[in-house]
Amino acid sequence: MATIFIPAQLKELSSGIGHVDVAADNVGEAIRQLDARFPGMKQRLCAGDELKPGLQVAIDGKMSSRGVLAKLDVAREVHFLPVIGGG
Amino acid sequence: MKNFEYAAPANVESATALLEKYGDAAKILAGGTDIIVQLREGLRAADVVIDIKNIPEIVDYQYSADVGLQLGAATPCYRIYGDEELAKAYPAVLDSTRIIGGWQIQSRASVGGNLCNASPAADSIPSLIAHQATCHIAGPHGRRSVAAQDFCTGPGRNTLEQGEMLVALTLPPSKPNSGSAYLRFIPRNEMDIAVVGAASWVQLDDSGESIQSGRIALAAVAPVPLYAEEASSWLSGQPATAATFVEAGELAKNIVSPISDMRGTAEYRQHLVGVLVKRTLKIAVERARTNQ
Amino acid sequence: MKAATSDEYKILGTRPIRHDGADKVTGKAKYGADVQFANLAHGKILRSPHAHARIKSIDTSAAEKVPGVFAVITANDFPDPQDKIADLGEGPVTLSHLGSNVMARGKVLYKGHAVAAVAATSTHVAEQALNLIQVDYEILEPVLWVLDAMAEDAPLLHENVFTDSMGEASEKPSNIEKHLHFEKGDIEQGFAEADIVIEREFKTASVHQGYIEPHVATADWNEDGQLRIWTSTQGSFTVRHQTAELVGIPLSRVTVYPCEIGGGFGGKIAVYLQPVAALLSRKSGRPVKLVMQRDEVFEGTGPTPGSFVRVKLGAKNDGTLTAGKAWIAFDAGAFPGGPIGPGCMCVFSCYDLPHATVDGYNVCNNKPKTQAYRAPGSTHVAYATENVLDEIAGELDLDPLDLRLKNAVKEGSRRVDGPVYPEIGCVEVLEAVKNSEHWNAPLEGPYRGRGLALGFWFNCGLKSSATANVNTDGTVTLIEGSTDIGGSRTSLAMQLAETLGLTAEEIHPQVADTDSVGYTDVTGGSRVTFATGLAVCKAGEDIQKQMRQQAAVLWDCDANEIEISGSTFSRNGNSISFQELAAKQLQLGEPIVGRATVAPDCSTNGFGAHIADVEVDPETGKTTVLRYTAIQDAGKAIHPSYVEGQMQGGAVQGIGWALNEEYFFGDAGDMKNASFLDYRMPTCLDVPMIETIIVEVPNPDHPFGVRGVGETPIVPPPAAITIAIHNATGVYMRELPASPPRLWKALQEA
Amino acid sequence: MSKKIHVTTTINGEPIEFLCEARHSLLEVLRDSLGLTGSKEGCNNGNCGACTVMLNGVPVDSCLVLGVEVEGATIETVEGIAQNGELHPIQQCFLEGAALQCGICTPGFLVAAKALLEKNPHPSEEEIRFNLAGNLCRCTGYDKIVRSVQAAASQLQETTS
Repeated sequence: MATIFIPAQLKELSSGIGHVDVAADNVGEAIRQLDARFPGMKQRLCAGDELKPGLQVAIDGKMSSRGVLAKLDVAREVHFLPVIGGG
Repeated sequence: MKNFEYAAPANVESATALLEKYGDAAKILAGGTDIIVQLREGLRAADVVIDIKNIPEIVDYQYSADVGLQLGAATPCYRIYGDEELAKAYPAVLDSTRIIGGWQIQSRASVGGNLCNASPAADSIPSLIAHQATCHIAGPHGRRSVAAQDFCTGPGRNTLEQGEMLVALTLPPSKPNSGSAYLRFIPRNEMDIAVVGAASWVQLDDSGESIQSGRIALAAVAPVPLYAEEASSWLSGQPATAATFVEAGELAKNIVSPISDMRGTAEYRQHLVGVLVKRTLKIAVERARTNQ
Repeated sequence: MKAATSDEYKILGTRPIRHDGADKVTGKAKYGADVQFANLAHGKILRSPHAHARIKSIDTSAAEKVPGVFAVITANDFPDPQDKIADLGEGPVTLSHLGSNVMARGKVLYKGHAVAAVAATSTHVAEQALNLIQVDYEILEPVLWVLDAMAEDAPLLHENVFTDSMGEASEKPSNIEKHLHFEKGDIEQGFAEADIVIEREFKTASVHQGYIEPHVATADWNEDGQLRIWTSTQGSFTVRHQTAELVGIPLSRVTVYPCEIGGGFGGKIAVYLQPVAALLSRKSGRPVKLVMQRDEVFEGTGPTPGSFVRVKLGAKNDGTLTAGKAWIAFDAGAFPGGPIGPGCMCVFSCYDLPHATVDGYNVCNNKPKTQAYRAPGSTHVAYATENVLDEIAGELDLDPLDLRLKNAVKEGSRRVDGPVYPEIGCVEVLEAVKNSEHWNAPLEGPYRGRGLALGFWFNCGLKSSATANVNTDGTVTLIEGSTDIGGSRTSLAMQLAETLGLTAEEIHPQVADTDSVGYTDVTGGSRVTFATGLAVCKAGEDIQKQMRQQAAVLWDCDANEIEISGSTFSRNGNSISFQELAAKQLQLGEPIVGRATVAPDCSTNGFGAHIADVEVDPETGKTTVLRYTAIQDAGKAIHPSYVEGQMQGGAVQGIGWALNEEYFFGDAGDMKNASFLDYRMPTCLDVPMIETIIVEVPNPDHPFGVRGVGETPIVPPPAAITIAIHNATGVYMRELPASPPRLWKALQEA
Repeated sequence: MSKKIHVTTTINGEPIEFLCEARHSLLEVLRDSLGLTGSKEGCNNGNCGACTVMLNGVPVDSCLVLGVEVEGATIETVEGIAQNGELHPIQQCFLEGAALQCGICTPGFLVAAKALLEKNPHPSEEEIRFNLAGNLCRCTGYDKIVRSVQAAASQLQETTS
């Protein structure tokens, strides 16, 4: 069971709910469950079946490059964040 | 950059002949630190570049305490500030030559070139004006001379007519109890164009407490470097005190007409005139007292 | 992986001479501009004189007729990338934007925007040909200041850019290309709990990375369709990817040879010249070299955003922060993209705020497309937050260091953007400040003041590859793909040496081209010593595994029975050195080649604090930096000189940003100071020695604890300097740079 | 093709002849015609010092010298600092002191620093900073450059005393 933190800008879709617990193998599945509960969520987070360009997923504080394929088996927290480019 | 002919005449007459022949299409190369950049950036154009560094009288200087300084127009800055006698006689000129560009620039750039380039912000011109330098000009019809403060006629423009070139500068012998200083304000500590520049020269009476005569000159506050005549004359007879320096700075502000640009606003420049005149007078007086 | 304590190491923490050192002090090192070929053509780029204009037509016919001209190209020579988005490792790029930045398509969006290019026998001939290209422009009104560009009636740069609010696009096109919003806790409640609330607004000017080497690329489009590029870049693989996409060929057809690079700081990641050189080469049938002049670098390549930042903080009387609110607007420059995300995520990243909101806007305007610059976005926001925090300390009469310590983030602190910090060194850095000689030294005299500021940067992981060939003479050739901007060959070789029990000199590191090493992301994000270092350590372990097997052949035993200590392999009283075993490798089995690839999914979280002592000349407004100390958590300093060097270099860049550097624009949007003379980066006469204190709180995600150090040092300086100016004069400078005219004016008005 | 001019000069102790156009800078001649690419172009207008060479015993920005001007002159470039296969103390001290990061400014700094130590064997920190202000470095913050020049001064003093 992982806690998905709903980005503040998407709380309009979740009636203000900030986080939900889901049982999902990976981020893609978690987004599908989120979308089932709060319709429109997937459209805001994904382009097709991939995370939108410019978004990344952080799992327990660590950025993952795997996007929707990132595993959630031992995850506790999931955040959707802007990508960070260094100099 | 467009290609050009290169000429390196061995005497002044050959150089002026070329200048007369090509007119505005001829450009003089002394240290090259301004003209090469201007040609490269298309700010000036040349069909022929006349390198004057093969002309002996133009690349050397002579100094004696009795006669003063005869400074070849293309003598590089480093040779001037490397000479201790000159440093004592004309400290403001030394101050200027020490801060025109970095060391690499000073190896090439000359006071004469700085003058001919006629930038309103030129670092050496206020010092030349303060020291009453005379510019010696050669042309197809002979030679003439003009005071340093009358040499520049506008930004990038000078008094030279077609066929004429600056050959040398002369500075009168250093007077007893005199001293001078040049300061510019720049945001960095080196490698910068003056936001405002000021040179002051003073001669004290024998007591060292009172100013007999003084000369103040300014850069980057008008289309050409300025001699601050009113402020300079006012100095005569004034006590060499902080209050005098401040008052002279206030008087000098009256003649300036600065612009606002990336280096500073007009208001800021006006203010800096007061600060720099005050500070250069203080140093000039100290130098006069220690007879530097 | 467990981090070891520093006294266990033989190589790490020492200061060997860099492997490329002799080449770099004798002039032999080959930088991008140093490559030479037979039949080489030289290119030049025609750039827009206008900040905003529609291109009605371009006539290149006269230029093509100039003797010695081989090829002339415009945007029409590039394929249309349409709406494709490419992931370039550090983030996505819309290819039409990237392509239109390389060569303007339809509109020019900043002065200096490339519109055509010529290849000729020499740069002089190419320059003459450029002058004959006729471009007919319809001049449009430019918009430069970020808040002006956000206005409803602002001149619009792009008809097809809409405001993205986390996946939702605005109805009308807008210069605001992105809006981000973050929340933590209940902001109303947070400010209600505060005894003091301070809100201030801050502005920063566009500043440039200022690397001394201009951009350069040489391309050779071969008759077999293979494209080779020699260039100065922070990432040869991203150049390969970008160029292949923009010229429309598979990336396998492109080989990028990274030359030595003369500085980057984030500005040499995006392509500018490489695709242009490629198409000029294809059209002329010759290798073509393009080198920028310095004004082209300023006008045509990436500054960091100018910004407007409003920060509001609430605190209790004891200094406990209760709430923070930030509103941030960054220049994007000519095209969408930029560091607004990290800007939002860094604004409160040093402090544990129970309640906060952050709003960020990225805004297109008529400036060069902004690019990454050392900790992109973090410096702007730290400048704001640290100054407000300092003001709170003053109002509450609290020690500024104690106030920071009281609120500093630590392991378990939840960030405003959501995630929880792992083990970090923020508190340790502040403790080091407290114990430092500088912080405890008296500072006396009029118009003198001391400033303290804290800064943070994520530091990236990304992907790296390494191969290590064991030579029969007992040395190891290390092949990696991270271009070496500051001694990374040696920092990597040291990690391999430590792993294998060798000396740094026994490792021969080589930076390879894109055909000769596995995929490697950019030298940026403070990631090379950490991530490529991780690959190097693992390649070393791979070598040990293979050598253990060979020792097992030698002693006819199971490989698991072999023990390794330093460079010695042993079993039951038998032992053999690395060198001896290396010499026998061809006899005992296969050649030994270690290899590893890594994709560490983490940021390593670098915290730093700077102390600045300044003196202000009240008559001129000029600030002199008297003393400066940079303190930073490096995790583990592999080569301490290079860690110090990063801290010192970043600090001085930040001092330049604080005091003098800025793009000075005319009313027509033209940069007035596009030269080193007038842009005024610090010279050595403008700064004191930069003292350094390295803190080592090991990163649990690296075997030696490395965190990376390159970027964090630029974050605190503008805040530290302006806080010091306040303590010297009583004036807060809320606009950068705090240049003499501006500070003088502020002193007049105070 | 523009007319070329024949120039005879001495570079790093060797007599050299080359042809150049009048508009070619000494830097272009060194790099493009003579293959001496150690001198770097950072700004091409005398503001960064990366192209510093010695011309008749004084340091100059070679981007602000025309190739045709060096007829009969003596030039020393970064390639001439190491002698007989050995680094000069200033080079060795730059390496030991980590005075370079990217290294693009290093040739100019080495030429200028060597010239300084020949003119003034015991420069103060202020004198080092003043004389090297015509050389820009963006990587190091100058600390390790100044310290390396100080180290070289000490080392040269030891070898001569």
